[in-house]
Amino acid sequence: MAVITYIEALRQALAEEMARDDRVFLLGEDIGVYGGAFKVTEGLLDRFGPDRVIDSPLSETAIVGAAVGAAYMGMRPVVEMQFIDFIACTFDMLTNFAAKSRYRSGVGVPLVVRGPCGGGVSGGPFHSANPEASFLNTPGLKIVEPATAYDAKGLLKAAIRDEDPVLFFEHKYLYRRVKDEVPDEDYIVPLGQAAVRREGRDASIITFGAMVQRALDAATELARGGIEVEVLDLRTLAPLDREALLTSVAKTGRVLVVHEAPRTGGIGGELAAIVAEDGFEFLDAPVKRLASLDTPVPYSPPLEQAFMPGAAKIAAAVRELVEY
Amino acid sequence: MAVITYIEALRQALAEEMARDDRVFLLGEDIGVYGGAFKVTEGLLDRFGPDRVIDSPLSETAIVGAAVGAAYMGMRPVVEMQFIDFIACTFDMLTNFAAKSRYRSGVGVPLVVRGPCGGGVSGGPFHSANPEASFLNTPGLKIVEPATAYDAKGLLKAAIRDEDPVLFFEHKYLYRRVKDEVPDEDYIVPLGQAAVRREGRDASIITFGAMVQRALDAATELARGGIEVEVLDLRTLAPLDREALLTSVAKTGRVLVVHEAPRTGGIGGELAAIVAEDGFEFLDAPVKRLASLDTPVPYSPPLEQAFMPGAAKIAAAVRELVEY
Amino acid sequence: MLNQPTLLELYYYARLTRDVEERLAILYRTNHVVGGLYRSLGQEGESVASALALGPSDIIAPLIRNLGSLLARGVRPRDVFAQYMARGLSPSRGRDLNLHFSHVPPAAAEEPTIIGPISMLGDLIPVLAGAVLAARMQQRALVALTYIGDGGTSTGAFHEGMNFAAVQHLPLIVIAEDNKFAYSTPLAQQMAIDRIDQRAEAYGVAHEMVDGNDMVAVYEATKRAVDRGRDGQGPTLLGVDTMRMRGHAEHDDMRYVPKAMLHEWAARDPIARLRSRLAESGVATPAELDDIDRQTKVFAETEASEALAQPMPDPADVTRDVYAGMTPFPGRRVELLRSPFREHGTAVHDP
Amino acid sequence: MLNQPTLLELYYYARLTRDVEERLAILYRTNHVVGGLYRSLGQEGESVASALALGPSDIIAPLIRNLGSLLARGVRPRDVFAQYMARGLSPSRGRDLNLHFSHVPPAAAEEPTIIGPISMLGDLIPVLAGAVLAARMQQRALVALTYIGDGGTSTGAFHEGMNFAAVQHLPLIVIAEDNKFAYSTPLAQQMAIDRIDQRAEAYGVAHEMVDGNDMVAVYEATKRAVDRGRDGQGPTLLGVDTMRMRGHAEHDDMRYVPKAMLHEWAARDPIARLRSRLAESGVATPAELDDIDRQTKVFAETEASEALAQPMPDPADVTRDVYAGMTPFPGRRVELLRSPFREHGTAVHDP
Ligand SMILES: Cc1ncc(C[n+]2csc(CCOP(=O)(O)OP(=O)(O)O)c2C)c(N)n1
Ligand SMILES: Cc1ncc(C[n+]2csc(CCOP(=O)(O)OP(=O)(O)O)c2C)c(N)n1
Ligand SMILES: [Mg+2]
Ligand SMILES: [Mg+2]
Repeated sequence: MAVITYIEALRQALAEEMARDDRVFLLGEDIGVYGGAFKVTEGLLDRFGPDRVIDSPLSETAIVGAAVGAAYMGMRPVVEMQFIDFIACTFDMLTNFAAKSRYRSGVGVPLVVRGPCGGGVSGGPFHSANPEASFLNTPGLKIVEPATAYDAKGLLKAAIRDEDPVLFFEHKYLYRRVKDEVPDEDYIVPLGQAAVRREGRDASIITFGAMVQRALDAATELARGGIEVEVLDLRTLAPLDREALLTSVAKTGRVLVVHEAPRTGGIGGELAAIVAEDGFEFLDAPVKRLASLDTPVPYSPPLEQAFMPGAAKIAAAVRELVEY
Repeated sequence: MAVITYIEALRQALAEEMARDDRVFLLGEDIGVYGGAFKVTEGLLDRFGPDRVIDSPLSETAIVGAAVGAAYMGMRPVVEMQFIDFIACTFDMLTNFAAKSRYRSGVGVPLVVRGPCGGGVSGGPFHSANPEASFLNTPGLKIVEPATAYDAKGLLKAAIRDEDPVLFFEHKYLYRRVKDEVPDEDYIVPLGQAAVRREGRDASIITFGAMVQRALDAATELARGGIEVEVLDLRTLAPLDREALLTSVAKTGRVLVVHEAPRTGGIGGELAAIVAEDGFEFLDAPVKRLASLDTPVPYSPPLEQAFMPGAAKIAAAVRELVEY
Repeated sequence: MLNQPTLLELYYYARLTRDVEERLAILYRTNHVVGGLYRSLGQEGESVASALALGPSDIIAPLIRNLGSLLARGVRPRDVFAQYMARGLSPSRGRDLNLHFSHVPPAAAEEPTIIGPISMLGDLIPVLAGAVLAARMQQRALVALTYIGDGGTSTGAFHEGMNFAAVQHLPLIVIAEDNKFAYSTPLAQQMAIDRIDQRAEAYGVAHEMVDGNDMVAVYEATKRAVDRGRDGQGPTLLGVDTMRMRGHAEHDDMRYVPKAMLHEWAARDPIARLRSRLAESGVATPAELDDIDRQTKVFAETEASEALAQPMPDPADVTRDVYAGMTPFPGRRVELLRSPFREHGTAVHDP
Repeated sequence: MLNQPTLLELYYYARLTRDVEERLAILYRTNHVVGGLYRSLGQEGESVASALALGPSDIIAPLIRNLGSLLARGVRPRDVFAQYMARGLSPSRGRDLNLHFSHVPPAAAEEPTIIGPISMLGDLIPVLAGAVLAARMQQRALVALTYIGDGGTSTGAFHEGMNFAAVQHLPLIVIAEDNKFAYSTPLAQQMAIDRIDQRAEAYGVAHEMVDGNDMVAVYEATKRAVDRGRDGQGPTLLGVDTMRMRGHAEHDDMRYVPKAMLHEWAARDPIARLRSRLAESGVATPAELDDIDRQTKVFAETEASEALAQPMPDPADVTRDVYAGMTPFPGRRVELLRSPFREHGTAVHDP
């Protein structure tokens, strides 16, 4: 076991999968010579050569489209979006060509589109996106967002081995801030399985990505006041681990959904709806959602802080829930 | 008062707004000489000339982008997507340029992007989309979908007069199938206000677009069995009329959300979440969602029928809800 | 000049294409077709001729008007009829329409790969670039052929895909079909250039313009592009000058098309032209050509009947195959006729 | 040859641009800049020269490296400093970064319209096409000028926007900046053509290539394009040959740039070149030019101080202005200096 950063975990996942399977190759802007804007792919060009680490023109539709075509031919492309915000430029190719292919024609499209998402680093309105909700209503796509280095590696490997198109959101706030233990041997974290990060009986926080740590911080704080919250890290956003979600609800009867994208139309709606439909009998209080404000992501630190959920806001929301 | 079709109502709205305000102009593929793939803009080229009814190249990003630029300069562009599915090709321009402009720079972008949405006519996976959920998590956008001719006209006029970007989804199934009375004088239907289409005490169906009629059909059927359902037509999907929603929930205590897009990640999540959070005390049963299946929209009639909610499925869902 | 079998093949598939479409038009009028019918009347030549210039395993991706390309690559008319009638055993199993279906054989199969289009025009260009990029990685000496309408060249996807193929020096051949209209939009409202192949200048891509209704010219030009691609000389944009002789779809009354234009182009019909050429040059006698005409008609008819006998899809199948884990349809691969003209051409039509 | 005031204006703004950036670099190193700093070192000339070729009300849309264009149009350095430091009174009120801000004066104001970029490269092209389409509808004889990097020309939005402008025959001038890299990607991996202006061939758009570090040449070429546009002759793509002399942003170590290239281009610095030219041709004495150098430095410094004194945004303002109904910021318009060089150049820097 070695302790590595989230970003190192991602790099290892790519390198190991490329070594394991020569159908895996990388495509993206500045991922080769430069090693990627965040250096996720650093060293991979030297190791695997320019045929498998392809520096592309500035063309999101072309690179995702090319990945679709390569996947048709049996390859396993992994595409980098320099920031995940740019996935908007290839929304059509992903939702229409990649996502619907298997259903329409029986041809699966095993590809991964990965890139840095999320805020908290003053990236402003175009470098801070959490776009999961915009893709959640497109059957055929899978969506993943790891919160730990262990998961970053294990989920990325699982995503690359998956037979379907996977959107892999790496929270840039975690790249160098999160470090944890990762096995030396090959492992994957299967898609579709949530993880209980902290056990509790009084309420459940359902979250993922960079919000997991904030939720855990809130939980620590709440524990001082005698409130024991369970923290569920979804890890995969599509398909959702309904069972884990409902198990936690059954246990605590109180649910707070937390995410970093704006509240309205966010994935919190889907989560709350599942609870309200299938966990209704367990509920002792309204299902609460805590998310970012319904605005674009503001750039200036005081604004961004006001915009996003943090540990204090999470703790306050849990208190309200418990006092209901 | 005249009885006109939904499509005629849209045409009248465009013509009247163009006559009223010479900042209003139309941009789209085949909207001029041909009058649009569905003939919504028929006759408008002759009446307003090629400077105000512009046949564009096959370029969704260019036409929405040009609309943004024209809006910056004080115009009121109305863009047609030949099918709303093609809005995917301009997702970036809408969500990043149009939606965020006012917040970032104080410059509002009054534009309308309108086009035929929805299924039920064997349009297949690329001509049947209901893309509201993909845009719902983008603050700055408004989303509208009329269910009647009266609303089609009044909402489109309101959308054109609105100071912000509005996505206007016209359900193609309704174009020539729906007919109702429309005043002779100028009127608008304000954005953001839902309408109770049928009063009831036993349960509320929350829906919009082509599902309104199916819900009403189900209600008629249920009334025979003594179940009185309320049918709420949202009309505007962003911003949502929370008050109307919660008022209905308070009255009936039982909620069925119905929409035509696939279930997972659909707008039903947001609606159910609002109810589960703010209407929790009124609830006598789980919040139910009925939507299309989690697949692309299949083309063949038996498949599409199995895919979509219809009156029978709605009635069955209400019965379950009432029997809870 | 091409050899006799190739010339006859060109003629055979062009005729077959027209006959299949004529049969589809009847099925459309009798409400058997579900949705719209998109014809290639007057343009069959360029589809057929370009597709026939490919090698046996080369990749092809048609648009919805390139029926001729598919037939020439061995797709059975039955499957096309079934697609248009939304039948349960159609290649897409009733999930998608007209020519929206794919065929991806194992690498060893020596069969063409077919990548079906989606409706979003332009998207095929980057996808095909990726397909042939993959083939190069796999050390398979394949070229890819796809099509784009005059309208389609205005999309961002076209641009990004062409540029990507150029930078990567990929053996991608794109036939840009100037058929004078994109739905109702004439070329001059689509682009401010006269020759569609000039789009290629932005990419440093080889290009030429050919008479799209001269099947031999299209065949030869495509062949040159194939050879260039196979030879490592990168992509080609091949403009073809042709005319869409029907509306965008069958419901379209074409009021925006000047009648004179239709008259002018009727005289340039690609099939009639090839026929005279074959007859005049002595490649085939009129009787032999008539014989082919009969064969294709019979073949189209038999195939239509077979499709008509197929059931509609079972609604219980609606949720299959969204993700890999779900029950897939067994035997979903499209069965290609190896060389339908030679193998089946006689077997099927000469009972 | 241009007249003396114009030549001095070119020099003044190029110097001011460099000084403002040098000051920004200090603010960056001292952690006053929030996020990245994107410099135009070595390219200031083309931004300034092209912007100065516009008429008073013409529309301009910079990218993040076109600081010079904004300063030349009258934007106050203070506002740029405030943007980079995410201050509450910056033009975007701390909501957006660097040069991402707009200024849309009433039509009667005789002031330039500034349309700020968003990060998604290429998007400005169709937006500017629409702006000038609107102006034409409004019978305002305006042209629009915007910029695109070598990287940016590979986007679909660029293609769609250029083609739209061409078909609509709009007076849109696009400066395509070949500065040799897009982040780390060299031109040859971005496009398979040598001259960036060749992109225009796909659209039937007039184009030429100029030495981007020759400010007079850029000014004159832009002027020609402006005249053509104003004259109803449609869009122009003006390629400028230049070099990004810093990393993509300040954090970038540029390991991918050959040292020799930097040496070569250092000798072609646009400001040094203009200075020699002015001195040699007797337009200004070295002492007069030194005087301008002093002025711009002082101006940059004063403006930076003013920005530094500004508060950070009030978190309570975070939800304003998402939709029209919400409380907007009062007085949000950017205040432009009418002709900062003449009006303020002396007033401000010659205390
Ligand atoms: C991206 C996109 N926008 C709009 C459409 C709607 N549409 C379908 S066919 C068509 C015209 C296509 O013209 P062209 O590319 O010239 O092909 P042709 O029909 O002439 O063969 C349009 C606008 C589409 N399919 N894709
Ligand atoms: C659509 C899009 N994709 C990716 C990026 C990320 N990105 C920011 S700047 C840049 C390089 C831009 O190069 P170029 O257009 O040549 O402009 P330059 O930086 O050289 O001025 C990239 C890839 C972006 N901003 N927009
Ligand atoms: Mg065409
Ligand atoms: Mg560059």
